[in-house]
Amino acid sequence: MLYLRDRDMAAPPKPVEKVDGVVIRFAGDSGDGMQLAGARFTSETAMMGNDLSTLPDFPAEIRAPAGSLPGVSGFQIHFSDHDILTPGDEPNVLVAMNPAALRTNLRDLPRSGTLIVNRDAFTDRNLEKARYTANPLEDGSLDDYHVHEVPLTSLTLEALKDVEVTKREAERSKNMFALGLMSWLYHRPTEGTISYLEKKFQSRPPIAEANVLAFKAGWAYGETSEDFRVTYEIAPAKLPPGTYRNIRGNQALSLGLLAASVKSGLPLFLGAYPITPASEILEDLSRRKDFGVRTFQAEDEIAAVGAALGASFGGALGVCTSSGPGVVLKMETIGLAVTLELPLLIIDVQRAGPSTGMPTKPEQADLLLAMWGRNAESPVPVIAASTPGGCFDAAIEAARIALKYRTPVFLLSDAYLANGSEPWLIPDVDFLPDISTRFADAESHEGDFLPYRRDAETLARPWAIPGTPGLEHRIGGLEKADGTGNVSYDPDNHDHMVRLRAQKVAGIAADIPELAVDEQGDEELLVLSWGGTYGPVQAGVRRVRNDGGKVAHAHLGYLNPFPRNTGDVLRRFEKILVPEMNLGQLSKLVRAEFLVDAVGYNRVRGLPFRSSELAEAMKGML
Amino acid sequence: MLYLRDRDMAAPPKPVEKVDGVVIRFAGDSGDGMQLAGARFTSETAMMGNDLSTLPDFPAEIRAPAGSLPGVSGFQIHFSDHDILTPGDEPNVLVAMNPAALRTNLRDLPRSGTLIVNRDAFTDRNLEKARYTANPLEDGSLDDYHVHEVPLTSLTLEALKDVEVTKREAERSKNMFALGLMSWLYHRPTEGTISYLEKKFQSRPPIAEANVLAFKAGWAYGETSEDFRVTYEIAPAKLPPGTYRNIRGNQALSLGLLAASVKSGLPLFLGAYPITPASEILEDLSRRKDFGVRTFQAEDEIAAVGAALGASFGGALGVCTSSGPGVVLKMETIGLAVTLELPLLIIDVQRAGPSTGMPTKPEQADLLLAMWGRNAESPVPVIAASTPGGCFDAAIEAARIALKYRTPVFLLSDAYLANGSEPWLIPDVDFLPDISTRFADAESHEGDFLPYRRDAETLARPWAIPGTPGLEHRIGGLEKADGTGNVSYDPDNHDHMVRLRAQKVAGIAADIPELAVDEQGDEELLVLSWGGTYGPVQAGVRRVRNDGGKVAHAHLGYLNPFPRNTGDVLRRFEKILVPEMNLGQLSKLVRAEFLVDAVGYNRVRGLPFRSSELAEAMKGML
Amino acid sequence: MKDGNGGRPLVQLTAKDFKSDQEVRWCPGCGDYAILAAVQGFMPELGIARERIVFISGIGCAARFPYYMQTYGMHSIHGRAPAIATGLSSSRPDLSVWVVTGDGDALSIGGNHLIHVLRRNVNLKILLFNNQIYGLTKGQYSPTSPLGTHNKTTPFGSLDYPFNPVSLALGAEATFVARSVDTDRAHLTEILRRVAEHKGSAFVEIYQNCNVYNDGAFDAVREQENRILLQHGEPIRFGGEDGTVERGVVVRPGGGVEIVDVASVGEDALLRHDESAEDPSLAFALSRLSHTPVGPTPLGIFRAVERPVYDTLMAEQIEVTKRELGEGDLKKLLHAGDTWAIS
Amino acid sequence: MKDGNGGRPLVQLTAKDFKSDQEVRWCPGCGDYAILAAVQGFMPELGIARERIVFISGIGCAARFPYYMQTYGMHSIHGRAPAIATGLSSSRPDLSVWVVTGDGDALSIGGNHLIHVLRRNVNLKILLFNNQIYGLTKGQYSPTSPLGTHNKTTPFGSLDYPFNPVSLALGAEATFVARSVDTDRAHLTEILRRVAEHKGSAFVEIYQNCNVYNDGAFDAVREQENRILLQHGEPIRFGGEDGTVERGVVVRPGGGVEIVDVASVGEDALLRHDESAEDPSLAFALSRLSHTPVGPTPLGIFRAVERPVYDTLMAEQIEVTKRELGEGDLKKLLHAGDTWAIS
Ligand SMILES: Cc1ncc(C[n+]2csc(CCOP(=O)(O)OP(=O)(O)O)c2C)c(N)n1
Ligand SMILES: Cc1ncc(C[n+]2csc(CCOP(=O)(O)OP(=O)(O)O)c2C)c(N)n1
Ligand code: SF4
Ligand code: SF4
Ligand SMILES: [Mg+2]
Ligand SMILES: [Mg+2]
Repeated sequence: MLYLRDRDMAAPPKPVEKVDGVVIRFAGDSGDGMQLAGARFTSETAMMGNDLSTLPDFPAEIRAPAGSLPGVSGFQIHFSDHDILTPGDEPNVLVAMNPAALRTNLRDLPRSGTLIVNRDAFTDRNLEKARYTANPLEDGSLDDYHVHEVPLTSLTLEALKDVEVTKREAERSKNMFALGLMSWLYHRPTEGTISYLEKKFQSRPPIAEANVLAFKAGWAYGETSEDFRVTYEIAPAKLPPGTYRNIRGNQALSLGLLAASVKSGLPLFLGAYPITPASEILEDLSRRKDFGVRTFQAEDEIAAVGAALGASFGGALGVCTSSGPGVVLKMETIGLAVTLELPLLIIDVQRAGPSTGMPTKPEQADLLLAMWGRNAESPVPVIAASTPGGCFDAAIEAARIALKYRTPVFLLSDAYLANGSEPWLIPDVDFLPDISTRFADAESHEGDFLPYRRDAETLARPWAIPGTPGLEHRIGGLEKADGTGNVSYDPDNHDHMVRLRAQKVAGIAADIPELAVDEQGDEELLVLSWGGTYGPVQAGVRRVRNDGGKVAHAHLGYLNPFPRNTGDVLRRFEKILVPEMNLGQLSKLVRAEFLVDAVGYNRVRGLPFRSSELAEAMKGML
Repeated sequence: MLYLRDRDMAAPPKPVEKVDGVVIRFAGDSGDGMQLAGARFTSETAMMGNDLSTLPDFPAEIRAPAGSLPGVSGFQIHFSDHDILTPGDEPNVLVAMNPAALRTNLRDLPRSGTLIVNRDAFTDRNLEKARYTANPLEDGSLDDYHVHEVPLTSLTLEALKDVEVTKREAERSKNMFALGLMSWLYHRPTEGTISYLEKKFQSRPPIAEANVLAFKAGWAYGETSEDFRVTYEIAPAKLPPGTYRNIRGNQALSLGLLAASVKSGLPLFLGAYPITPASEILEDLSRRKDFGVRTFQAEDEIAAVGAALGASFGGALGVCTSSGPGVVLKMETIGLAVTLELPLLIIDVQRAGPSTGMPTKPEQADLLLAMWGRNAESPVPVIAASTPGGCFDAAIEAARIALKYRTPVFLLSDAYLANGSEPWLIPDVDFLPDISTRFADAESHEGDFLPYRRDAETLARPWAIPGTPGLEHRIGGLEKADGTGNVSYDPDNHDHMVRLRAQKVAGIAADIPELAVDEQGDEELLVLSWGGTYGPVQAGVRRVRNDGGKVAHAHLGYLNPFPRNTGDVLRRFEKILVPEMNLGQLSKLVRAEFLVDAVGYNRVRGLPFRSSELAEAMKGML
Repeated sequence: MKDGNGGRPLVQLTAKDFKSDQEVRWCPGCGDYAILAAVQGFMPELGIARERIVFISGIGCAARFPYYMQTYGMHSIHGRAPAIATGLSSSRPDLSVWVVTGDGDALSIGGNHLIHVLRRNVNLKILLFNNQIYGLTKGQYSPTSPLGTHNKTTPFGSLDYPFNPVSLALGAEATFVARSVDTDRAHLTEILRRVAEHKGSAFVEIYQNCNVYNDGAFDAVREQENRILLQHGEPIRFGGEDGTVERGVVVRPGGGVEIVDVASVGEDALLRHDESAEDPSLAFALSRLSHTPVGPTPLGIFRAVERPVYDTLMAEQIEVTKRELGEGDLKKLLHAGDTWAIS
Repeated sequence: MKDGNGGRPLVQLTAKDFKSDQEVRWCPGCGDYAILAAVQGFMPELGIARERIVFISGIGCAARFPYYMQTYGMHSIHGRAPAIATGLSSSRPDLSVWVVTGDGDALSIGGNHLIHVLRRNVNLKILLFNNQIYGLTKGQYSPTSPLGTHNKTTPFGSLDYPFNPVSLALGAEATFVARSVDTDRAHLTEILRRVAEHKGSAFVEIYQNCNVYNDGAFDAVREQENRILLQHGEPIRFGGEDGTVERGVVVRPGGGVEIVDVASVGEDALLRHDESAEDPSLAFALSRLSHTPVGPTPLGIFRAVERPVYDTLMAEQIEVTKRELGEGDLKKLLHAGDTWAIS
């Protein structure tokens, strides 16, 4: 405890440099606690009032052997004194806890970037596991970087030598040492982390003590070591006033579903089968029994959507959450929901494919699947979330459409939104949209009850739930006669019903906002994006503008139907660039619908776009 | 036997009128044997050398109560002295065996058409079942038609009074009476039917006798009754020389699969789960054990395609057959096949949807499903059969592409092709394409075996089947490293592989015929059709031309990739009309790909197009 | 049995009240008619208002059933009725939810949902119409068709050994398993009564004649001498009328049960049926007495035990949580965790 | 056991020959390692050339297995391995096809394929690694997790009663059903030997420790006193060492079996195990001795009987047809039925 200062750690004596933003990446073995370090750094940063954006990078699928290349886990945070849009194209600072982390992450660090490595981890065995033939700390290959070699492990052990923990436990605290050092370097507040650690390890006080001590030791190391000569200050960002929290997309989605349940007055029923990267929504909501949420971990995705549809039939807000390989299995049942005209939410947290693909990596290649992945003409509204926090609103909006129009609705998220985080202005519950709906009852209709008599405006059919006296009726997947809903093979009725179902969905265009364009008025190039690429695309647009380029930007959250002015917007521009993490799916849709020569910028790398590559692509079209 | 003449029934004494073509529809209760009567009339007509086209119309799903409207079963045949393309828009002659058959079919008979009714069936009870409030034979409502009221039942009973059959059995022969009458009226040869009946009822001679007698009695009735004053002669058509048989689409498809097996030298493995209208292919092929065919009736569609894929892995020609509601269930496995790059045929005999829809009715609305019904970028070649007989060639072609390019291939048929029939020039087995393929073996590669090293031309990977020494390897649905096929999360490899898979499919364009255009050279309007609408569309084109209109016609059998000249063809015309039995799926594809303003003619009635409506639509665009 | 009818005055309903206005469209002579009549006849006894009863089916001839019931109903998709019904039943414990399914629907494409519903003990009444054939698609063999069946897709005889639906259900942890026959109205009604009373999943295999594609498949069990009627607490014995030998069931020393002549072992040696045995082994052993019903075949209730019901547990967990943590407060939840204010 | 190796000279292989060049990537300490070692150690005994062996898996931690075997292999999609393997095995009876699957893969999403494979008796060797958890997706409960399990998706305790995989397999007409434990190499190897010998579907539940998400779930059965080792023809008894009471299994008079102290009933009263009993009732009864392995639990072979193998029947049917009708002649077939010539 000797050389550790206490309360006022926020005033270090070394020179301070002001910067407007930084991107830091923590990287280490899965067992090194990088996600925790990253999350804590994020919280500290949020409390500082910086704007921020984060992106974890999990190892694929299972825990690989310690020290191996596939076992590397990363966490990137971008924070600044102004509003930002992405977790950053590339880190300014890379913290590498072992050789494997260095090897897999170094390619992203620009020359002259800052590199902090745990020197103790560069043993022969670890170097070999990382497939290094020479020690990069010694062979000159890092000469272009600002390298700080810190003996993180031994310093941690030294700091904890009086604490009653095993050597292994002590070693495991080295992530907190690293966090302490980084916190010092960037003037992060420390109280939050200390009380977090004390609470987290409440039941094991020595562990709590070890972690707190390691954290403080890291801070002190920064202060005392010759190796670090300046610290950095990033002023708070000017964000709209209000109460904020940091939120990841999957969390926001879960909260949005809860809000939809509260605001519709309908109990939430979630049918799901675990699948990366969607499982977390099921996990989150399974804790929300206090909201009356029913979560059903089904035997497979077919049962999951089936149960959700059954719950909808009974008057619940039926939802199912999955990812591509699971979503394909649900399509037959979604087709049934189209014919039954019952509300249903299908949430697809997209991941890289085809087939099993790369389960932890993002992609936005399920758009056409959502549009057309069912037999015959089976139209379904499709909306997509654009930012981690936006997942909240997207969930409510998807529920609103499903309930009002009695239709299954697809909500597309992706692995990038799901796991990425950003500060989120917590909305006022009272101002959330009222999405309550009305069940049919004996009073709501004249004469015989016709389960397929439609509302003139929305074309929605009545939702008469079991338990309602006098409205007993039967529905099913055979073609329905208009009005009565009886089985019908009449050719003209079929044609009529096929069109009605299509019109109902198309008609939603009147009930959603117009497509907004971010423009000055004199641009020739429009960048049209959708879904989870909002941040990088808008950041790319700003880059181009900073360099004097003229580019307009429109972002689609509604994919089916498109906002009613979409055609007008597109036709106003000479050139249209559509960046997508697929081979051109939105491009296909707008080309077919509006006959505009939309050009794709397509990269399918299982990684979010970088704003720099997008800026290049835009410039290429100017 | 008295008033029945024997051998030379082909020379009736009544006046003969020559006509160039006729459309006859037999309609009766499901129990009335209309399909048999129709099939026999078809065989007789084929033997006469007329060109013909037929279309059965089954009642939906289950046997409805006798005499009821949903229980009506129909069979239409169009035959002529020239080549024809469709079973006819509307019948010239309607044979109605009961009031229900009259009620459901009369709307298709043009005024002044010929109507032959079984007067005996117009009892109060039957009229009621058909929801008639007055007897149409008496209330004047049929005055506009040429009505022949024939007491079919009682005449049949009378003719069979000496045969040792029950009254019910005797009554059931009335379809043969009707057939005899129609055979007389149109000069059909009778030997085939008589020997057919004798063979069919071989084990029950009295039944055979009853049927033959009823048939002859019907013929004799025509000859003797005052009611029929003329007979009709239709000269044989001038068809290309060769041996013909009458064939339905599903039969042709089964034979095509067998031919593909023989011509590839690979055993056929069919995994299928019964579903209308595809079940028949499974039924047909389950009889073909003499060809070494393995048919596996799976527990569901997922297992069916899984088993087919497993068989492909083992070196068989793996095929699965289904219809829309079953096809959607197969998509996850097809996605796996895309990643594994193994040959696989998926045959979708399309039916009306969405969901269960109208199982017995045709539609062509699974095109976009075939294209994009899988998670992520998962390209698959898609081809479509155009005529019943064409199903044979389509099956071989689908197999050729699957085997050569190691890819799943979609083959689209539909309920119209499946059940419709036409004369089929039996191909010479020796001239069928050789589609043999080569498995990898120790000799076929240098150095280490790389399961994802590609053929430079086709981009196909080697097909190394278990049992091959030295080539042991593992494949799976996680992204593969180019070359080695090992699991890879490398971003650039993923982008590369996504593009490679797309290129492989796109590259097939070089290996398929160009799109042919039926034109004079001065047309402004191109009609672009695909799949099962070939007949009606071409017939519509001929109608327009007969009326002096100028219209060109191109028909697509390859939907993905399109023939390489498709863009050039489309851009040569000012107007493009795309008739489809959906809401515009091919339209979407060509608009997106070629930015041409293709206009759809879309009817989704669960019925094949009529050439007259298509002709109208074309004229509307001239 | 779900009780009451939600406070509405209890009107005594009749079978006719449960007939919908839809024309019944099975083939004349189909066993489905008899089952429909039995169910409609039993329904008034349930004492539940029609609007609180729901019939859910998959696809098949049997699956048309809901159309004919004047209750709420859904004719869903092939094999998925148990899954859909799970969502309905577990979110609406106030309803009486019935599943009608066929041997293809339940045991072929829907097999997985069925076994999972049974292990979960979801509160569903499952009526499986077993006709050993795919009726609707016109006569392909099913997972209950006997080995060697010749039909449309097995012209040389089927190769796959059939399921015994009762054994399968017992292996899947079912709490209530019974068997009856389409035309035995009294027996079927008695089983329906017990089905309705059971809390949790009640599974009934009903032998149903498809006179078009598989006529007479169950003729053997229509004969008295082949009907082993299981009765709780009673010795298991059958036959003995019209000069046939009376036979009975005894436990085999090495495990399992077997059929013997009563005379040869004495009445006291006969096994007494215990449908409420915690251990399903006896029920399972009884299910093995006939694999396909061509000889002596047990009918009645193989097993009827209590186990917590999935739907109830789900409701309770919510109730308890609400009681302990209080009703969820959205505002509080949105503000949970680290927050900070910007002004 | 599939015999020979297609005429190639038989080289004596070793465990090492069955190791692929792929780095094994399970968590350190995972039970999967021990199973892999046992399988690789056993493979040379099979006497089949590596190229004629195929491992097919679904998705899950267990399902990575094929990557590590120097044989042909497919890491397919979740739950579908039995279906894919059916296609391969039935079209290539010359291969030895193994399925590796997890409790989620086999019993949750893949439950239907599994039970159908078993009833068909497809010639597959199915190794189910039961860790009572979804490992790969990081710790959700599975269909074998005990009731009340607390984990990621059941923070208040799970509500669904688990399957007993052995009971389920027996209810699905399996011909070979066994159980073993990851770390008991000798026992597991003995079972693998019998699996390989069995003609038809051989199903083995292998208790496998997931030390990350469900550590210690099978600790009880690692203790001698809880291991009821089933041995054909032998009385079923266990314990008795180190001062524990020796116990044994007897038939209960009313059906089923139960555990008793050997001393209290005498040795002669003990049930002799009969794995080859035609009737699966005894095997089923034994499977009920422990529902989840927290007390005395049977290990070994519950059932091993012969029944015609699907693949063999399929091949025979083709052979017989070809013999009777002659090899199919395409030309003849195309010309079958009514034809006519136009010249
Ligand atoms: C996904 C899907 N696959 C196949 C079918 C076709 N299909 C409809 S019913 C049926 C089988 C019906 O058999 P069963 O359940 O025994 O009912 P039954 O008609 O005998 O009463 C099949 C295969 C379908 N409707 N949907
Ligand atoms: C269609 C589909 N749904 C869900 C998943 C996600 N998933 C992968 S493995 C798995 C469960 C694995 O559990 P188990 O089979 O017990 O294997 P273990 O990892 O425990 O060995 C799940 C749900 C998937 N890959 N595909
Ligand atoms: S086909 Fe069989 S099961 Fe279906 S309605 Fe007819 S008789 Fe009944
Ligand atoms: S998560 Fe569990 S089952 Fe999976 S590799 Fe790790 S220890 Fe093994
Ligand atoms: Mg059936
Ligand atoms: Mg598991």
